[in-house]
Amino acid sequence: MFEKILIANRGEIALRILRAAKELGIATVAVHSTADADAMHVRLADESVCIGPPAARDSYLNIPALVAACEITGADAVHPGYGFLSENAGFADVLADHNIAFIGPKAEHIRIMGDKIEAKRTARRLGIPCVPGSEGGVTDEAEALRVGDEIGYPVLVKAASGGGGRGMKVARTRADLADALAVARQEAKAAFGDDAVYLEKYLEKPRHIEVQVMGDGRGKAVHLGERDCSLQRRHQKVWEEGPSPALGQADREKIGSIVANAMAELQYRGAGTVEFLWENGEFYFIEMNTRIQVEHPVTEMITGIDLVNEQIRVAAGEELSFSQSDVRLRGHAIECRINAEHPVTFRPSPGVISYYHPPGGLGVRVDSAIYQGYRIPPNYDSLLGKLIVHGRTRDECLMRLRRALDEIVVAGVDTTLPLFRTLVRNHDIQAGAYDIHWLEHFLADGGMDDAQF
Amino acid sequence: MFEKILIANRGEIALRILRAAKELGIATVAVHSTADADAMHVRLADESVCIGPPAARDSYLNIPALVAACEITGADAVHPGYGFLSENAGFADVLADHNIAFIGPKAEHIRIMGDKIEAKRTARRLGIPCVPGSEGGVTDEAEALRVGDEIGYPVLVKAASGGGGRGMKVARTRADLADALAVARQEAKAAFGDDAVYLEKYLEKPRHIEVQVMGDGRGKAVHLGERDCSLQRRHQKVWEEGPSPALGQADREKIGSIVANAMAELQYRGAGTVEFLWENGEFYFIEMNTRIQVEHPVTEMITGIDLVNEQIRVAAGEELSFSQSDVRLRGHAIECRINAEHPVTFRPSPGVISYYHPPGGLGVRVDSAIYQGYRIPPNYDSLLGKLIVHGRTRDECLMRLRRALDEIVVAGVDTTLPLFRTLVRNHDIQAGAYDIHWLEHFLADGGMDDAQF
Amino acid sequence: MSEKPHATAADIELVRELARLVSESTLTEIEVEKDDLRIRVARQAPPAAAVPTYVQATVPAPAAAAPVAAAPVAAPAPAAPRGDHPGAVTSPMVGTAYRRPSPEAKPFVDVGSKVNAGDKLLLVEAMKTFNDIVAPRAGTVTAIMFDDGQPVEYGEPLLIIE
Amino acid sequence: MSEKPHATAADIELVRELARLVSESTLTEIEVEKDDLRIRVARQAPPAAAVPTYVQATVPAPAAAAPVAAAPVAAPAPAAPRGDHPGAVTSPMVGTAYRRPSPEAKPFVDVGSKVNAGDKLLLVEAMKTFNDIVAPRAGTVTAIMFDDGQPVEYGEPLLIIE
Repeated sequence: MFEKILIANRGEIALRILRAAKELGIATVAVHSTADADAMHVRLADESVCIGPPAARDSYLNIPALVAACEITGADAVHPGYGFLSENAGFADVLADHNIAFIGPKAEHIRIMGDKIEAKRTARRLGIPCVPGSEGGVTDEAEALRVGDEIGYPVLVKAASGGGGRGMKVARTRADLADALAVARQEAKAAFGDDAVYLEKYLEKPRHIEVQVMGDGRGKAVHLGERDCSLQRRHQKVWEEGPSPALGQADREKIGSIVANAMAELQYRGAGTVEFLWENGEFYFIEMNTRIQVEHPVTEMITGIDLVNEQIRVAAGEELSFSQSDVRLRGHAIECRINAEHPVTFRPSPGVISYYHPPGGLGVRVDSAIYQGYRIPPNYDSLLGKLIVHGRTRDECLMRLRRALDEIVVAGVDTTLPLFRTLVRNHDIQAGAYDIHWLEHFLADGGMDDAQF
Repeated sequence: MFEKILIANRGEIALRILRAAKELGIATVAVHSTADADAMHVRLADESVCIGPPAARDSYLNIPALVAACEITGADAVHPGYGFLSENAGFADVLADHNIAFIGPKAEHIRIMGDKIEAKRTARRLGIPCVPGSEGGVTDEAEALRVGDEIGYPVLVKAASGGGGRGMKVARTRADLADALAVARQEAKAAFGDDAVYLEKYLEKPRHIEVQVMGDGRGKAVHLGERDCSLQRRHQKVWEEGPSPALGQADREKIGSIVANAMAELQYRGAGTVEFLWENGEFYFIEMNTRIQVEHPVTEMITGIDLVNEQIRVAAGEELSFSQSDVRLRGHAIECRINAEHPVTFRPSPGVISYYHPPGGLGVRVDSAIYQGYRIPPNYDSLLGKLIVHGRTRDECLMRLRRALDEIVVAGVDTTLPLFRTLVRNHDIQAGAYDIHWLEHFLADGGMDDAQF
Repeated sequence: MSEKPHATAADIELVRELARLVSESTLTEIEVEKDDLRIRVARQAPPAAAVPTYVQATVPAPAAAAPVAAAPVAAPAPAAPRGDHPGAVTSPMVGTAYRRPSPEAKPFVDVGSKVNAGDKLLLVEAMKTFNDIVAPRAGTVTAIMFDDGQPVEYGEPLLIIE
Repeated sequence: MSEKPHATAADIELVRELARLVSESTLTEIEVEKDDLRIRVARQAPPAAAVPTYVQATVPAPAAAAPVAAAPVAAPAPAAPRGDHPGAVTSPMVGTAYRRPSPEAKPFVDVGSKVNAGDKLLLVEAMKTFNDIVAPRAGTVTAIMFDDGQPVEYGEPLLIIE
């Protein structure tokens, strides 16, 4: 096992990693920018090193500074957390050159999954379901109709060289396809000088469902059920839960097995998440994140397994502490991402936490690095912490979340707590009836409940 | 289900009850003395009523005031918590007269278990193992020897009319018995004017192990495993854990079944705890507590079942939400009772909480009614809150407890936190090798680790 | 060094008391001078506002409500003046307060009534028992702060006799 | 009483007591004057005070450690003055600082050395690369705050040029 882990991150995930290391009896090094000198994990770590000025590129993204910090402290492993250098294969390579373990997947797997086309190719090869569509560019109407018939309507026509929504058209029926094709090709030609287009199945109201996986790097891989992260604002997850209210046990086991088998074949190491869009019972691969995710506690709460602990184990060459048959999903968990943002305008609200009182009691977990008197630096993201609640059933979980949201106090800055107090009382949410567009529509329609401010 | 529950208690258990009621969607009434006007549960309750001055006999023990508070608020049920009126059968009767539900057992069962002799008689009748001894008073040496041979040595000889340790002698072997009998009778005669003595099996290094039970009041009863509360100081529990490090699965199931069957036969309603001394694989009944206990979260953490929620359900005439086969013990939990006391002298330390930061993360639960700025009134007990930690194994639980104890901050008053930081690092504790005398010896030997202050 | 005046235990106790006063109240400064002893106790910021912030956040109210405004709300729900008027008569028990012996009868007292010590002022009913509340001293009833049949808490001011 | 009397144990106890009061309460200042004895205990920080308390409680240290001492410790572990001296030269990176180009060579500078802007002062090695740290301005080296071969953090003051 490692002697000393350097935590190459900040905020709640840095504290999360510190907790896992302490529980394994491993010494910790916190690195921090000058803006984070007062961070909680810096105070709790065995050692701390200031690695640079506030700008992330000069501190948390500064590979030479991180390696130097390992050298002067004698750290033999680095946990990158999420964001920053967590999916930087070059960083993993540099650490390997210095004989420092990277607590994450093999660099080759980071590379594959970091490349959209390569990731999709690999997923398809490993039997992971992808969005059906044309193999390559299409310009011929007859071929387009053939493909359209094959994948079923609606069909999305998008520029092969495209991006940013230009040259994208939806054909809702076979009759629409000829028109859509013509317009898309025209737009594509005008915008990119190339009129080749792809055809792809168009999902109207998909959910975002992702499967958590852990691999030992030697061909053993286990899935830990799914999380439903459909409640998003501007592609940022806001509320995550598991199991998904939309999935049955058979679906869960089927997609879980597919993902676990794929990762076993890949000899994937550590924690990973395979993200899907889901509609009408079908899964469509989006991407794979080769790191621990913000919402990993949802899975921890329903499995009882400490994912960061397992990441450290397998990075040190040990076995996973559990096998597939040990994984039993128990009850339901919901996570709310509490941001220092205005709950309606979402304007970031840095400042000093003038009062902080987290909720307690059965089934309530808080992962947060804030404390009363903490000054939120304006240099980084606005995540203050995560409230994760567990119940034996989704209803019990929702009622517990409601009472926990009524207890928590974060004063001195704006937070998104009123949003969650509104959501937990909403009928669609209570029914689990939402897709990836639901929250945007809800907010656009002025759904916020004034009584929850 | 009830419409509105009046919480006839204070402190952390009042907040605990409030949480359970809120999660069931039931309105809450907090009652409080003038000293508790700023209590957290008062602030969180739907309604609050001041019922009297600080002295408990004029407020929390004031039955007319509590009934009047029910009348003016329209509460249809009362939860008594622990202590105060929780085991007062007369209170249950008065509430019944006013058509207010008492969230607790039937008054007759409170009465039986409140009477030491009646409790033991009932336990024996129901097949619960008791300390073996003479049926009645013994004065004759031959009879004493017969009884001694039957129950095995060592044997405790104690005055039938006695108390306070006078007229008590231990005979370690058969040869000692005649002498012990003579001395005990002499002392008993001198002290109480009656030389009749009882003989009882003497336990040298017992553990305190208690079985949690829940009954529906109609003949169904379920046990939820045991808690080991051997770490005590002056008969006050300090650290409780479950499962007991001393018990095997077969022992657990055997004593659990005995208790569950006994409570089923009694048609016991609600939560109860049957307390035993345990030595060399044998259980000896001490008493039964007919209420929720301070250490109930230990059981909640390893079963996932909300005991206060179940209390409310069955008091309202509903079924328990689970049956014996649903109860699976998962992992290990430890509770530390954090008192506002000096960790060496145990002198109570009322005052203002000048800073409070509870620990978070996976497997960590805090049940506490304090908050930063809270003034601890000097009128009541010194329990500030409970830190409860869960892990998949006892070792994982201990490591997690250690890191949680390193995170928690309670400033402004003395607390017993340094004691727990010492205990979690102690080899006997880590090995689970302790009995009911261990902590007293440890403290008397100056076991406190100065580094943990 | 003739007589070096040491701070005595009593002095320290006095400072402690003053400090407590300042931090519990909304005062910012206390100064005491007596003979050769002079004690000044002060603070700069308004009270940490922890407590009011809490109230503010749990009683759903605009989260952005100025803490300054919240500050005076030190007491919880029953914000009525707790018998701090020197002539206030407070309820000795929880129950329902009645101004008249029976629905059709006249009130025991009205604002302006002159009362003697021991005169009946109202009834508080608890557990079907009617308890007489009598005047603790002679005077004039200058205010009645409860409605007939209103639930009252322990310590709640009922009327004022001046 | 010409000679200034030294503080006695009792006086120190009083100061300690006052300090405790200030840091435990929300006070910012206590002043006590008695004959020739005058004690003023104050703090500037807004009542946050959380920070020092936190440090105190988590870095296992005697819980009763005088908060007076703890109060100024706002910064965590690396408590060294962070280049707040106007003439301080701070480390532009994490690494190991060396005073000489090679183990047997002479130091680049010593206390008292006169330097011109651009003169080499020391090396900081990170990832097997030796980075020259040069004088930002001309002056005299008045202090060297690192030992040869010592690990240094970003922003850590290395020497002072005045």
